[in-house]
Amino acid sequence: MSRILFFAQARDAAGCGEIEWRNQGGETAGILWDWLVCTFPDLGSVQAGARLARNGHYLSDGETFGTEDEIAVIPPVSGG
Amino acid sequence: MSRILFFAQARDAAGCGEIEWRNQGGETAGILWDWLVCTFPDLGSVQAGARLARNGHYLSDGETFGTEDEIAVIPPVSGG
Amino acid sequence: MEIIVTFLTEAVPRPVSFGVEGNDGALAEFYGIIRQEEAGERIAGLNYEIYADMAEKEIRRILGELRESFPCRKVMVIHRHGFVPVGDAAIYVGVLSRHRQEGFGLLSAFMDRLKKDVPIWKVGAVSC
Amino acid sequence: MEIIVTFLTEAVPRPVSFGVEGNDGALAEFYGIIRQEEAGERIAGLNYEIYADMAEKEIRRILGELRESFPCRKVMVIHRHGFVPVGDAAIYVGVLSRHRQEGFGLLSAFMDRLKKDVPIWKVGAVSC
Repeated sequence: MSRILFFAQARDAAGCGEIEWRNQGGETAGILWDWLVCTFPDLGSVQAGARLARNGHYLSDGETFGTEDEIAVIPPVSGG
Repeated sequence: MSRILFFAQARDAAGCGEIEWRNQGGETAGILWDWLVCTFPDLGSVQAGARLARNGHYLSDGETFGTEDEIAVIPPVSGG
Repeated sequence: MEIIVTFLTEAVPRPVSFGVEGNDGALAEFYGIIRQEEAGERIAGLNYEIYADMAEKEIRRILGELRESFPCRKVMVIHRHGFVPVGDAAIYVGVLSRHRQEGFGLLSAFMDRLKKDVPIWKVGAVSC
Repeated sequence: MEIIVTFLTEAVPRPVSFGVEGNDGALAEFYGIIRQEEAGERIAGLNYEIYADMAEKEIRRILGELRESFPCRKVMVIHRHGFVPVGDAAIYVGVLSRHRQEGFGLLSAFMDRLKKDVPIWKVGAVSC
């Protein structure tokens, strides 16, 4: 089981800051996004500008998820 | 009568920080340097790297001195 | 390169204590301050949100890359979160280096990278 | 652009008081610090000499030119003279601006110009 964290606009769209994801492992970013938008339709508008992170690092191209990951949905950042 | 100020290596070479120059007005930088090096031979070694200032501004090409100027001999600066 | 990263909800210190050592010749510092207008509206301040674990990792990763071009001895990054009132700093970055050029270079490049990659967000202005 | 120039013989203040106003979004600061070695020798400090009247004019002239490229609201320049011990700042420059880019730009360009044109001199290291 992985955790998915939502920040900023993603938190607003999901309506919560964190959920559990009972995944099998090996899922791609595309599969996660399909599941997220299906579960929280408002995340559809966030997807285009957002990045995914896995265990505190941005997801690389082709990287897949494990079963105990901390995953985060990262809308465009605006710190400083 | 003008005043001539010496700073840093120029002060060491002249052996003092300030002298009077009983000039007529209209002198060029070349004429002043000739007089300075004649009066303080050790300034000869400072001349190549030094600039002259007149009343708080670097002397422009062709600018000449008046009779009541504050003139300064400015060796290469090293502030900061 | 020593790196210290701090996230806090109270005011960013001024001055930041910065242990100067014998070969440090330059301290370059930056405070990013909340302006009184956001998108043309007068505001009282901004709220910031930080994904702290990842933000610290990203900051260290970015600084690790930049040190190749800009070798510095010590960097301190402080970012405030929660409500930050107008006139207060949301971020502080301080850099100690041997010469000023690498300090200025690191500071400027780091701020550009922070604003692209570090998971910190303005999550809405607070009206006056 | 407001410009404040100060020459002093005591320690450069830290922090420098800097009245932040509503449109100021960036405070960029630089302290130039005396390192423990000069020309390979351990030193206790450096002596600085300033031609104060002209130095202030030059600083204002240089900043007046740079403001065309880097419009900032306020600049403070403090230079110490006489004996400055290792670890202390010989110079401070602080810049308040709307955005960080013009502040960093002014600060960096000003230091380059100062070291070429402003009549201030290191007049000898003081040995340990």
